[in-house]
Amino acid sequence: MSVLFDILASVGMWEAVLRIATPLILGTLGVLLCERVGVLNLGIEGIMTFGAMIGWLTVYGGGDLWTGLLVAAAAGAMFGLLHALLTVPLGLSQHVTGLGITLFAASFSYYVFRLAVPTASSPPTIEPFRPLAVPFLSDLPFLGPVLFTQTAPTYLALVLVAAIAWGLYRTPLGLAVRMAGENPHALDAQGVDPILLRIGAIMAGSALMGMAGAFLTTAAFNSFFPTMVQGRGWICVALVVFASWRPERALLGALLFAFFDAFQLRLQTVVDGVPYQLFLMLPYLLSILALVLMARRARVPQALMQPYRRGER
Amino acid sequence: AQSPVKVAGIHASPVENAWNSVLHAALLGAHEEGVIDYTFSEGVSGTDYPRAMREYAEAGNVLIVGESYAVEREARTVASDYPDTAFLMGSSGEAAGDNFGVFGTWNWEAAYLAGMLAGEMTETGTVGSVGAIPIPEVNMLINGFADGVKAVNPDATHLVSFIGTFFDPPKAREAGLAQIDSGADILFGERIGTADAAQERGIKAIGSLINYTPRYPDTVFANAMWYFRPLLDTALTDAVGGNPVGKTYTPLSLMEDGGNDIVFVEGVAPPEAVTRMEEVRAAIKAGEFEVPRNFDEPA
Amino acid sequence: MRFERRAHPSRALTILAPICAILLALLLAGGLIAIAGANPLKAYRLILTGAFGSRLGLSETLTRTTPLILTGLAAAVAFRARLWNIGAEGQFYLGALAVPAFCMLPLVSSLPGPILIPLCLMAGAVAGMVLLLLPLGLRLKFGVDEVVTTLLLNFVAVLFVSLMIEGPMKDPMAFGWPQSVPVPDAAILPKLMDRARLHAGLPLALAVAVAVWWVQARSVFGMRSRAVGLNPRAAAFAGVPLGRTLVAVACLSGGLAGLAGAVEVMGVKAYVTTDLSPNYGYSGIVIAMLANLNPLAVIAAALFSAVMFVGADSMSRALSIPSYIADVTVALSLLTMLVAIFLAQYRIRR
Amino acid sequence: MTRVLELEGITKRFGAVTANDDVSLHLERGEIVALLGENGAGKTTLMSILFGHYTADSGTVRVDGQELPPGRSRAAIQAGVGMVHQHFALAPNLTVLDNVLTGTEPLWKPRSDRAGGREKLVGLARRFGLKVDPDARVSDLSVGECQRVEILKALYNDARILILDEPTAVLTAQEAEGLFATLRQMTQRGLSLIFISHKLGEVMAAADRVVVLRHGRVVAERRKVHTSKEELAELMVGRAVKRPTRPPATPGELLLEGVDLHLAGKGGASLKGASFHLRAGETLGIIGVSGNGQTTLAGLVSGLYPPDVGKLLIEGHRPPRHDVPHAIAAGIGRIPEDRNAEGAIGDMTTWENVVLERIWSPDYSTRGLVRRDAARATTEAILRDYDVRGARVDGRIRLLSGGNMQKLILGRVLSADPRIVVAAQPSRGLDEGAIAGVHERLLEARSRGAGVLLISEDLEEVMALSDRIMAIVGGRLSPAIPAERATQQLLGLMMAGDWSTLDDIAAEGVHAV
Ligand SMILES: Nc1ncnc2c1ncn2[C@@H]1O[C@H](COP(=O)(O)OP(=O)(O)OP(=O)(O)O)[C@@H](O)[C@H]1O
Ligand SMILES: Nc1ncnc2c1ncn2[C@@H]1O[C@H](COP(=O)(O)OP(=O)(O)OP(=O)(O)O)[C@@H](O)[C@H]1O
Ligand SMILES: [Mg+2]
Ligand SMILES: [Mg+2]
Repeated sequence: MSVLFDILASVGMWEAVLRIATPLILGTLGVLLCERVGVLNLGIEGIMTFGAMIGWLTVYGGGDLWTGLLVAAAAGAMFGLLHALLTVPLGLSQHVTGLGITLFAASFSYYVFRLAVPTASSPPTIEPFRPLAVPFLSDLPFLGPVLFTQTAPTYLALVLVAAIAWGLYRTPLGLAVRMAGENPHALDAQGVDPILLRIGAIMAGSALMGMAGAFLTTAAFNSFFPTMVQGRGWICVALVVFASWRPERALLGALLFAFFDAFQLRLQTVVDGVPYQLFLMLPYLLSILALVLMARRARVPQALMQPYRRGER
Repeated sequence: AQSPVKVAGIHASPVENAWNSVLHAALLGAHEEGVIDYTFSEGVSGTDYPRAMREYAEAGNVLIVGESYAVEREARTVASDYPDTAFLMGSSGEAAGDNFGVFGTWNWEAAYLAGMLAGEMTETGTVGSVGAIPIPEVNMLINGFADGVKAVNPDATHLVSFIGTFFDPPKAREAGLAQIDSGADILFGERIGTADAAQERGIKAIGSLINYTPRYPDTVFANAMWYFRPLLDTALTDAVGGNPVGKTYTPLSLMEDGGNDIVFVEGVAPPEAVTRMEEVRAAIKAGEFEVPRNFDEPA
Repeated sequence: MRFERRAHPSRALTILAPICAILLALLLAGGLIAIAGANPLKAYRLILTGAFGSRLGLSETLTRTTPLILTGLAAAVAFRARLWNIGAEGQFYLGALAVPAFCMLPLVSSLPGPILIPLCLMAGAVAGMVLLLLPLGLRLKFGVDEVVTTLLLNFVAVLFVSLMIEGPMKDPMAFGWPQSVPVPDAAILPKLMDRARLHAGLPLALAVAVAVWWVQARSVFGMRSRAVGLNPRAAAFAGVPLGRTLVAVACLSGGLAGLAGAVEVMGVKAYVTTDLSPNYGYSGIVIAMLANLNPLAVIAAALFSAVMFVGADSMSRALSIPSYIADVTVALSLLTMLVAIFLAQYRIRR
Repeated sequence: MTRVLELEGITKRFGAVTANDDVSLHLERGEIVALLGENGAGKTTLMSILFGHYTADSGTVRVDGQELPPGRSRAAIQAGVGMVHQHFALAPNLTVLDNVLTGTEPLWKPRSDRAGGREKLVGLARRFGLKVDPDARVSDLSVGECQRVEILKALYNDARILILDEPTAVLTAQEAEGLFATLRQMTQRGLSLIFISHKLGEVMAAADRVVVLRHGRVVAERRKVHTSKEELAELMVGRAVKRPTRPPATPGELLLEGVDLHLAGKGGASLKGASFHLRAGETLGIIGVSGNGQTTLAGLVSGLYPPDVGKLLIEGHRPPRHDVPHAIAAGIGRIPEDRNAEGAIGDMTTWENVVLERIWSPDYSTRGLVRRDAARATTEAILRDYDVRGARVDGRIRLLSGGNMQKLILGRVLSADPRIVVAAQPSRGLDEGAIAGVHERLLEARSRGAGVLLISEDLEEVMALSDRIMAIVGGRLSPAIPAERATQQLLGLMMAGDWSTLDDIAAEGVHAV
């Protein structure tokens, strides 16, 4: 028992929670934006991979860290555009297009990486984002090191949660976004083009996915290697449902998931005789459990996965 | 001189993975020296591995280097289908036929020596190891490290985490951080990523297989190195010379034969610790001391 | 600009569009190949010869087609009923694991092949079913979206496989490497060619595809599952039992994915590891969609995907360019193919 | 008077169909124009073009003399055109205020002015007598309230020209009356209106001028004072239509009896102790304001869900199981309330749609396999006997018009010779000709000896077809009155829940039989 308490009381544990959560926050916000306009984006896993690669490569090639993040976001937006063009005006199956983009973006990332960095016998590294202590706040006991000595992109992710929540609930654009996911016909009838809006939101969401990937290579770690996204994108897709498509709950979900992940890593070091796979399964199983508990309350965007073609019936 | 020998490498992981990078570097070295003509595939999944072997065999490669851990049975079938091609495979099994040679990754002696340094350096009395999957060769390495620690510091605590995969540096890093939070002040990084945790928290770390010191100059003070070139050269000589390659090349991994060794930064470990370690090192090289081989999963 | 569904898609277009798609994909891939410094024309030739040009290439292509047909069918039957089974990957693994697990039962391994093989295939199918029935149950009972649960269960399934092959099912003879006990020789599917991997799973998969097509097209179940997918409310009004129909669909879909795993392990590898499937489950989804959810067309789509992969993979080795080009080529051709199929069905209006 | 709107020479083709053929139309300030036409005549298409939702192949739209750019809803809205769509364009998960505010402010404004918006909305609602709660979620509203929200949406955009596409299709008579009163009031405030309707009564009551479309062309234009219902019906269909009249009933044995039925609402209102009986050869009409349980009652009798309490007896017996196949096997034929959502699967073939609900029967399947030839033969007969146009046996029925879809459903149900017919809103949204056809078929079934349970919100229809009439209020059924006694006023009282005088009338009815 006291062992568990020690883990829970350690600053390192909670600091890790926020760090592990950051790409999940960004990715979940990305999926959320897409689904809020009614489009499932299973391309996230591949887009994150590409973001991780291109963000890193930009810095490796001499760009600064923020440029790397920006390039990753732009690349994400381009994949988002591809997904959007296929699923919105063409109305192709969103599952399949998303999976297709994941297959493409991931393998394309590895290919580009290998061409750009041909003979790496140990993964070449960059100087990543360093933790940034917020003046004064970082001196707070416990909270200081946990909350206020993170890397800059983590702060950015937290700000984005607030910004997107504000955007969705307080601005005309956010209202239009929500309407696009609920009933694009209504939006069209009010003179806003749902097609353009959907494309835009998917690009924005995918940009966030790209950044989520870049966080892995420019802040959480300092090099890129194939398969490094390791299913984090899929987790984001689940978290959005868990979050009932609300940004503030997405934050909560990402933190919760990160908590399990950080906790199981630490638990492994102190609990003997339990196969590690059980620990690794834990976050997934708990996610499913959370979905079951949330399902009744979740309010699915009504037009999710429904293509909108003007004038077709 | 003679024209280079056609050699193919098949890497199940990307060549960044430390283990593969040792092979890859040795092969590239030989390629640049004009000894071999090297082509390779990386990230080859278990399903594709036998096909890659067959294709390289049909393409006329004299020697095919790789790892058959995940495809032991099929790899041997392929070798028997292509008797004129020599195969040198990282494997936990036995050699097969005339053309299927195997080798193990036995740098546990070097790990033991690194453990001796760590055991004397730890202030908290806790050290940690982050491993991939508890397979024999990984177990042996981590046990070697633990034995080294215990040899000089019987009361030390040794934490072990497995990340469940062979290549996920951020995960290894998180596992390392978790161990630091549990009191470890020296980490043995069987997996890449561990040293990043140590670097972040300002503690020391030990690398494995390759030399991590240039990458983490102030963090990694010792490395349990493994060298592939002796293995490659021997197998190449056998293959070209028409000798059967179907044998176990693992002994060339031993420290005695220059297959593994410790590389460490002077002035980090206390001089007496280094002296004691050097004594054991010399004893191993002289064949006077044998580091225990323990393939069991470390507790 | 808007798209209008063609009342009668022309036959010429239906054939021409996919060909254009392949050409476009190859053109794009050619650009990437050229960037790597190789000659695209040579690469194209190598893709063809790699996939068909030799006994090895041909047998490898067909070997890879086999599981793809089955996972493609798994997705096709589920999607028909709007059961979004994204979990074929996990079902594949459990199906594969079920075979050695079943063979570990007392007495089983002493059964003769003709009895043992069908039993093993069934064991695999049942395992796949079980894994899909779970998320279906959550959907029916709690309204949990199965896209997400099936996706997450893929990870759980692979970890479960990992747990088993490092635990109770670990092969004691595998030098500690995490792999399952091997399937007994009696349960290994016969080879169709010597010195190659091609096995009896291929004719089996073809037969299954025909059978699934027949069931879909001719049976009451097929009609009901389609009705449930197209308009669940109207189906309920017509007295189609939604829950029962979906359960049956899930059994078929999960069963097919599980069968794919069983066939792969019995035909190719003989034991289970956690890298048994290079995304066969996920590819199945795309293949099903390429086939427009038609079980017979799934065969062609699976073959197409296998040709692209095996050909491009072999080409990358021959040209010494990064082997990831194989996956890139497959993914590109899938995307262009999706668009082509769409454009064959719609016309562009201003 | 000033012309606020002019459509000139509008032509629009969809593939081979010419939906609008050189249509011209104008609207004066403060005028109400009714647009009339059969199903598929091109009314919705014309209005969609005016609203910028579709782009015309040729022709122009002018508002206040200014030509509108084609295909831009935004421009139409800004010019003061508001449209209430045939199928509501509302988001059920959002609030009324959200629905109204969407798209009304510049998208990139950093903060939307909800307080101001609410004020304006509440003000409009008060001024035009359209009461709604701005914070209610649309999914919690009744159809009537949704209709009001739609109108408010248009008014919020400062619409001066309002287009209503079949605004009363789903409203009860009272709601419709209220709506037209509101619309009248609006014209006095300078609004001009075009509304589309199939109900000639309300056209005659509300419109100043009537424009009739047939096959995409304007075939007539009349001032209201110069025309009559009969003339309009004939202009629309191109021939004289007359709804059939009901011959006297000869009620036979008891076919269907509901005893104290309770059922928690399945997405609709609950039943709380409904009892009724239905005899052979008679039609029992059930009227009521929507949201009082008629959908639940229809679903229960159709076999979709069993009652929580109470029993449903078919010819005196309880079927072994309460589900759809047993209901059908026991002789119940079911005409669903919503033909597109419940009655048909648009992407399945005609024959599949015909036999799906009987696929369990040996007529259409043996050992789990579909008997396609038998199914096709039945379908062919139905297409022929029920004059279903535009359908092929092997074609998908997605593109079938409402009237033909209803004919197909009638054929599917009636060709099996059911003892009991449950008809829920059988003529909703249909044009005059189609309605006459439906009524004829239902009367035919009755004279053949079937019992017809007619659940409808259309009083005229119920009075025309029923032998006895009950009202459903709050999940309970009123006593039945004989149709001869039914007057608009009495039915109004019944639907309002005032049943005090009914027992006497019902008692008389018993004597009369
Ligand atoms: N999006 C569309 N695509 C193809 N054809 C269409 C489309 N919309 C309408 N049509 C065609 O245009 C014609 C007119 O349809 P419209 O919806 O305008 O009729 P309507 O008069 O509104 O009928 P109703 O009274 O039933 O609402 C129909 O025959 C139909 O075939
Ligand atoms: N997308 C379309 N393409 C071609 N023809 C269509 C299309 N939609 C409808 N039609 C045709 O339009 C005609 C009328 O259709 P429409 O949908 O307007 O009927 P409706 O009576 O208005 O239906 P509802 O009662 O649902 O309003 C039919 O002949 C139908 O075949
Ligand atoms: Mg209309
Ligand atoms: Mg209509």
